[in-house]
Amino acid sequence: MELELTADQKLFQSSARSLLEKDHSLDRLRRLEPGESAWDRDSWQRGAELGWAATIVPEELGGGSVSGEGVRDLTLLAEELGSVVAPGPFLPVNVVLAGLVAAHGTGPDHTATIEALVAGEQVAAWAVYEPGGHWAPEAAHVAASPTADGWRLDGTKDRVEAGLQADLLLVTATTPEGLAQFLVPTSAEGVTTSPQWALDLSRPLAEVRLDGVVVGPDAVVGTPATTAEIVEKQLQIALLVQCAELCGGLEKMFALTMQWGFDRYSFGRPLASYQALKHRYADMRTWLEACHSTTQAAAEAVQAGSPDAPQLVSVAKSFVAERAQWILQDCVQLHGGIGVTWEHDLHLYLRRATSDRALYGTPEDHRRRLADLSSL
Amino acid sequence: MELELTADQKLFQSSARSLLEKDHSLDRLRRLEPGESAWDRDSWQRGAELGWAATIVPEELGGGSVSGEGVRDLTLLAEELGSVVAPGPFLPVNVVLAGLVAAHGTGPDHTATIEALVAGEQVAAWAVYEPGGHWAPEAAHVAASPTADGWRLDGTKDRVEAGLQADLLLVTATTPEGLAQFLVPTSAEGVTTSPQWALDLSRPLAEVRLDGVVVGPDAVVGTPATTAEIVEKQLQIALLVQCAELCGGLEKMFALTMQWGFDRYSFGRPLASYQALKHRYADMRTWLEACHSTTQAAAEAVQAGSPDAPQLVSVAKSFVAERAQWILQDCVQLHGGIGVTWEHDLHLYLRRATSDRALYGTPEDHRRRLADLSSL
Amino acid sequence: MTTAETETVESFRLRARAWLAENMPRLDADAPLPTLGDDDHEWVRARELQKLLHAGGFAGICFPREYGGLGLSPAHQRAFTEETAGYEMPVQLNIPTFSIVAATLLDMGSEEQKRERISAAIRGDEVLCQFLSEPSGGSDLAGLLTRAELDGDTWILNGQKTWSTSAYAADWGLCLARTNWDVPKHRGLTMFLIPTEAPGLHMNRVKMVNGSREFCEEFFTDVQLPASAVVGEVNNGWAVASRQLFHERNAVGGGSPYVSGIAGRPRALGGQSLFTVARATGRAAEPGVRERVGEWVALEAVKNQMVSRVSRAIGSGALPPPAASLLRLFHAEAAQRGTDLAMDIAGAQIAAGVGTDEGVTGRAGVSYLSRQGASLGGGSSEMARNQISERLLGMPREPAADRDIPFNQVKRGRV
Amino acid sequence: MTTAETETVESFRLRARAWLAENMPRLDADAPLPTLGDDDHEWVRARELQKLLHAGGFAGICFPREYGGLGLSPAHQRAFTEETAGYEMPVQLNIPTFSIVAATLLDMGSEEQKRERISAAIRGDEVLCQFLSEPSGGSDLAGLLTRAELDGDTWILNGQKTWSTSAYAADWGLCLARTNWDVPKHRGLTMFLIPTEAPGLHMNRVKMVNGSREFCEEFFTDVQLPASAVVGEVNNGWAVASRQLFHERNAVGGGSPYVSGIAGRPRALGGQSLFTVARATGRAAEPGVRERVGEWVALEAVKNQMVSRVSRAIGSGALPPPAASLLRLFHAEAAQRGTDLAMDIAGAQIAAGVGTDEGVTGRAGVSYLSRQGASLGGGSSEMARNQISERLLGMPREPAADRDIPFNQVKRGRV
Repeated sequence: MELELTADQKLFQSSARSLLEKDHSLDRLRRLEPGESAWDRDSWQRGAELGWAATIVPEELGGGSVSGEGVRDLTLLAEELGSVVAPGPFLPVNVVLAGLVAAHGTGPDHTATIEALVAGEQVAAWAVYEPGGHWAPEAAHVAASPTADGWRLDGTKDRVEAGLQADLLLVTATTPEGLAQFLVPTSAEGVTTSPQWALDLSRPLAEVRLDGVVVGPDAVVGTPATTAEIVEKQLQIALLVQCAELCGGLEKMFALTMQWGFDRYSFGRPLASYQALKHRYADMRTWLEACHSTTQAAAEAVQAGSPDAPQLVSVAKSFVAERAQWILQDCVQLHGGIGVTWEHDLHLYLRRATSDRALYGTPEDHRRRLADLSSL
Repeated sequence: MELELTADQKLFQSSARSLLEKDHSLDRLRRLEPGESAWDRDSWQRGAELGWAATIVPEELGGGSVSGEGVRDLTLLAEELGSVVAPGPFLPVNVVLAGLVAAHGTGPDHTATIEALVAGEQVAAWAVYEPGGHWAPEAAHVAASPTADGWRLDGTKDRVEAGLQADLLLVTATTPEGLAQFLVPTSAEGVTTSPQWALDLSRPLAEVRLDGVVVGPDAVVGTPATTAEIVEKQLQIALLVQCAELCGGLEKMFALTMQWGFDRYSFGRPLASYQALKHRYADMRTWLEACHSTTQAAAEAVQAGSPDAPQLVSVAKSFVAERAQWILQDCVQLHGGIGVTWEHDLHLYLRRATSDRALYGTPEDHRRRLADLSSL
Repeated sequence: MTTAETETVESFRLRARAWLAENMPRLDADAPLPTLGDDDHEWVRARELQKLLHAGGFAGICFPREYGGLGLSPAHQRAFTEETAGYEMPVQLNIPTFSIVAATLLDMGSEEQKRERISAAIRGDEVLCQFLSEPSGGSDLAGLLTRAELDGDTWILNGQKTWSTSAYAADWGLCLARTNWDVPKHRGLTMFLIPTEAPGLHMNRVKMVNGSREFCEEFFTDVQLPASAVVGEVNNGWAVASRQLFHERNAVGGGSPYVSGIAGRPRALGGQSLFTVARATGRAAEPGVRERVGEWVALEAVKNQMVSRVSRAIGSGALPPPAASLLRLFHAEAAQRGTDLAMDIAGAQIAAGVGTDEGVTGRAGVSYLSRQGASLGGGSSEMARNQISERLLGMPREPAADRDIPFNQVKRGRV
Repeated sequence: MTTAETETVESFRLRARAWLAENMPRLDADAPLPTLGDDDHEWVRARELQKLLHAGGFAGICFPREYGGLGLSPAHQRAFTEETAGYEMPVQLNIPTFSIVAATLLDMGSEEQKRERISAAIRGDEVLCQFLSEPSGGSDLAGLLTRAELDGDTWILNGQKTWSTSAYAADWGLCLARTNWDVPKHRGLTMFLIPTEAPGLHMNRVKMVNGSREFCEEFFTDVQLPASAVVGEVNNGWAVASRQLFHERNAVGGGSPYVSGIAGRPRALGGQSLFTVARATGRAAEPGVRERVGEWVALEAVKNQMVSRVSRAIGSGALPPPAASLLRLFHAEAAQRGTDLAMDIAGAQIAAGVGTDEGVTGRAGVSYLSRQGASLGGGSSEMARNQISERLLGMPREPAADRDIPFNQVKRGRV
């Protein structure tokens, strides 16, 4: 979390907090039946009305941010959402928006889609993973073949967050000229979305089959020459959202575990009086501060479009995702048996953290990327 | 260390201990001048007289062990030597003997060499590493070309323990038929040995250049068909000696650090009364027990020639070498600043452990070997 | 039975091998992994298998003959267990029935309790459990609040227990209750042997993060017990509980002589090995993945080697009984490192299953959620470290704010 | 100087850039790594460079003008430090001279001490050091045994100190001594400012495992000091020492405004980066090696990001001063992980050098020997964890057996 917020930012934050308190409860998440969705379109619409899909979109495209620095506001929101493991398409919609905004002016026009997403009238999802695959957006097996008047897409995607609920998919595909991205309506003929088991109860995933799906030339996002850069922007937003929501969740669970340490007695003394435990709290507090530091530094770099933004998002993701696990598992340990029961909140955060660790590059992936970026 | 020793073993152990007390001091090691050798031939000769090069050699070849189980006695000795970071060619001589004994009967006769090594009259070293190389004994760049009446060896070896002091080198080399091993006198024309900087003060290393070195057909150890198996036996002995000496050293340094914990006071209380430190002592004690367990299990498997001996020595090496570092660095931490001074004993053990970790396969190398052996 | 009459281990092993081949059902290695939380049929099956063992004369190998066992040595048990590889076995009965509850009754029970309960368990007629932990208790077992009061000859029990492993499948349980509040905590406890069907005992199964429902919580409301329900002496229940804890550490660590048969697939990894995970991800050829699988292979091996060494040492007196905590602590470390390695290997696939099924990598993810189970169940790793430093290494004990203080004056927390 | 007169950071930066380009010698990136333990010439050079800075008007940026500094803000200092990248700088003077000793004198010294010592240090005429730790002390600094007794107007000092960083190169040192044995330990201490050439002060350099000889030990035998040598008040030396410790944590963590210039190559790795180690082993293409290098890159970045955030937060009051321990603790963790990663990457080559030279991988091995230095120097990581849990998180303090007890009745250990 940023050390100081403006009055506008605080208002933005508290409006988000109120909506989340009204629309969302961890208990509901815990009691979801198989097949039941963790979120609905109405609730997302209410978030969009508060600007949840607007921060990184320029005003001329219907967006706008309270601080004038959209990425800062985005991470502020992500922290709020993460602190309650909020369901909803916040990450995929903003990632797709990052791509559409970055592509704006370089290929077919997607202004109408941007406006519909900002307003919450449409929901979009990034279809970038493929079954059995790891993080390698540049190596899509989904094929896009040029037709007389557009493209034909064939192949399968998976781990598509919000894919079941989305109106639009942003699909990475390999064309004869290299990687490209296509906006594909889920209602298009040949598109089959089906639910996929997900570790994170709050984030439904989908498998998507593309069977001779035909789209027009205006479905392309950007141009072959700019695709790599656009995908990089999308990745940066995905990683920032992940890191910020992890920070928000960690802050909450650390506070809960602190309180437990003071309230829980063993042998007539509070847990917080045992040096072996105190030292673990100290480590956790240190890692938490480090997580905030690196997330904030990455957000500043992305906001500024700084040349080291690719490095700094990888630094943040590789670090925060790893330490989130260390901290949360230690919170479980300090809670004792109750920490591994279904009724406790901790596993909801641990599910989110484990899922975040896995998606958009694991810490290992990002460490190798850091070596690449350092020209080792 | 084995849980129970026979009276003969105890005698064997105490004779080793007496000789080490007389011939060796950590302080001498600490004050070695550059270029000064950590050990001399006379002292090794005295060790050999106590059977230090005899345990794994059958009686008919001049060897013999007190328990009748040579590998057990070898590891018992290695623990004693390791507990005082003893210098000398114990590891290389026994490794070469393991090879010569394994090869006995399958190639040229080396009975005389075996006897000279057992008696301590000669010293041999295994020249298996090559400059810049990692653990890959099967991939020697040193070339052995057949000549009219023997072989011609060309290439360079390094990290040859006791190479400067040795009479004989057991050299791995690639022949047109694959890997083979050759016994090469260091006095042979074309052999140049030179000192190599070594982290372990007690174990001088050498670089060895082989420049058109000509040896007879009787220099071969074993046959091309048996070389892999012979090298495996040598490796098993090397790993066992390393693990056992690490156990001996760890036992000693853990005891020293325990005593420190009771004797050293901070804020009017002994260090051993602080829970955060007590818990680290508990971890160390646990790891130490685990190190003994796996070393002993590996020794039993090698002694029995069991089919899982290759696995079990890799299990032991990968585990003990890693935990030795954890334990020793924690011993340093518990000692405070004095633990990183030259005058303290800890670094002498840490040097040995770091060197042992590196040689004959790192933990990472042995983990990959375990995956290979498990047919993953 | 005198030494002269005892069958040699080798003879016993050969006889067992033949009998198993003829009588015991083979394990189906390809059977799908069981769904956690739904295991009633497994308990029915466990009783059937135990009856089969009993009929064949291979049940209760290390229990005395007078209580229905065979009176043989741990070496016989080890040989039998080795022979059972590949066969179905009633491994559910190992912990807590045989290795904790029956073992404790053997040490501390009345003649009647030993004769009735141990032999019924060996026959496959009864399953045993423990009612020890309480919601307010954590590591401080002796600080429990469940109370038993004498009304004439009858004990009246009130209170709440939790973390009772497989109590839902059990017939009898050992229950520790406070019978004197005016003395320091350890001196006012009594152990009772309670039928799980006793009126006033209400039981729920607790759902865990991985879906398992193996633990129960119990509510005791005016449960009536006869004087003969007391195990050991009144107000000396801590002595009984200490034996239980010792047997529990031993059992969880893998050093108990009352465990028969090889435990099923590793629980810590949701029943999957790292080989399975590595193959499922298609990354088995990556050196980094191979390194991690190798590390897991080594840790599992060291864990077993340590069990064998330490339990032998405790048996011979070379190490004192608290050394069982070494096994307890290392077990947790190895199990947790295993789940971490599985997560690393599963990589990007841990977040999702295959279709609506959790699949191999999703199961690795679910296992990761209960990673700390290994350092919480059977006493926390922190308590094991206290034990090792204080009991094995002789370091000063932690200052306890409840030592030598009447229990009704001890400070309690808010949770 | 009023706000109105203060030069803007950007203007200062541009002026510094121009001045540095014209006046400061460039760093030679290809210079061989210095041999540890032989650094006398570096101290001569540091004084020269400091004099150069002073002549150019860029010395003591955050120190007040009345004591010879520039009276500018931390932002000015940061800008200057950024501009010094690539130039030789007197970085040896950062710790302890400026960021600990001069900073403490500024907070607690007499007007005369401030005017004379701080300005002499800024001019490059004097180097300052600390005489704090004692051989028997460890983390318990206030339990020290060095004594000072008044003889008329003169203090007579006797005792022994150790771990005095670069005291051999210093002119003056802050020395904490016990002046009253009949009160609890913190209340009987007095801080003195001592010339290192004082008669009766004997100094040795301590050789470390990596060959470094940066620390000294000192023996004080009837060293005589005037009343004006006292810093702060008699028997209130702990207040002075506390400021020293605060400044030390800040400096070691990287949050001090009195540090000028970027510290040299990372000490923890013997001055080598992991890139160097990876290239030297010929393994830079291995994915596992690249992963480890990337992990190190990330840790170094996070460490710096954290310094910037936490020092800003302490400055603004968003975090209390003990938060400096967060930096201290993370610094140690990052440094130690760095040495571990270097060892992994060096692999089989860490055991040996090239010819009789230690080479890149041998140096990685030597660095590994002093791995714990990062969690011992400047207060142990354990003390940092105590600070964080007790001062930042408000957890109960450790029971101390010497609290409120006259020091001459406190129990002492055998070492």
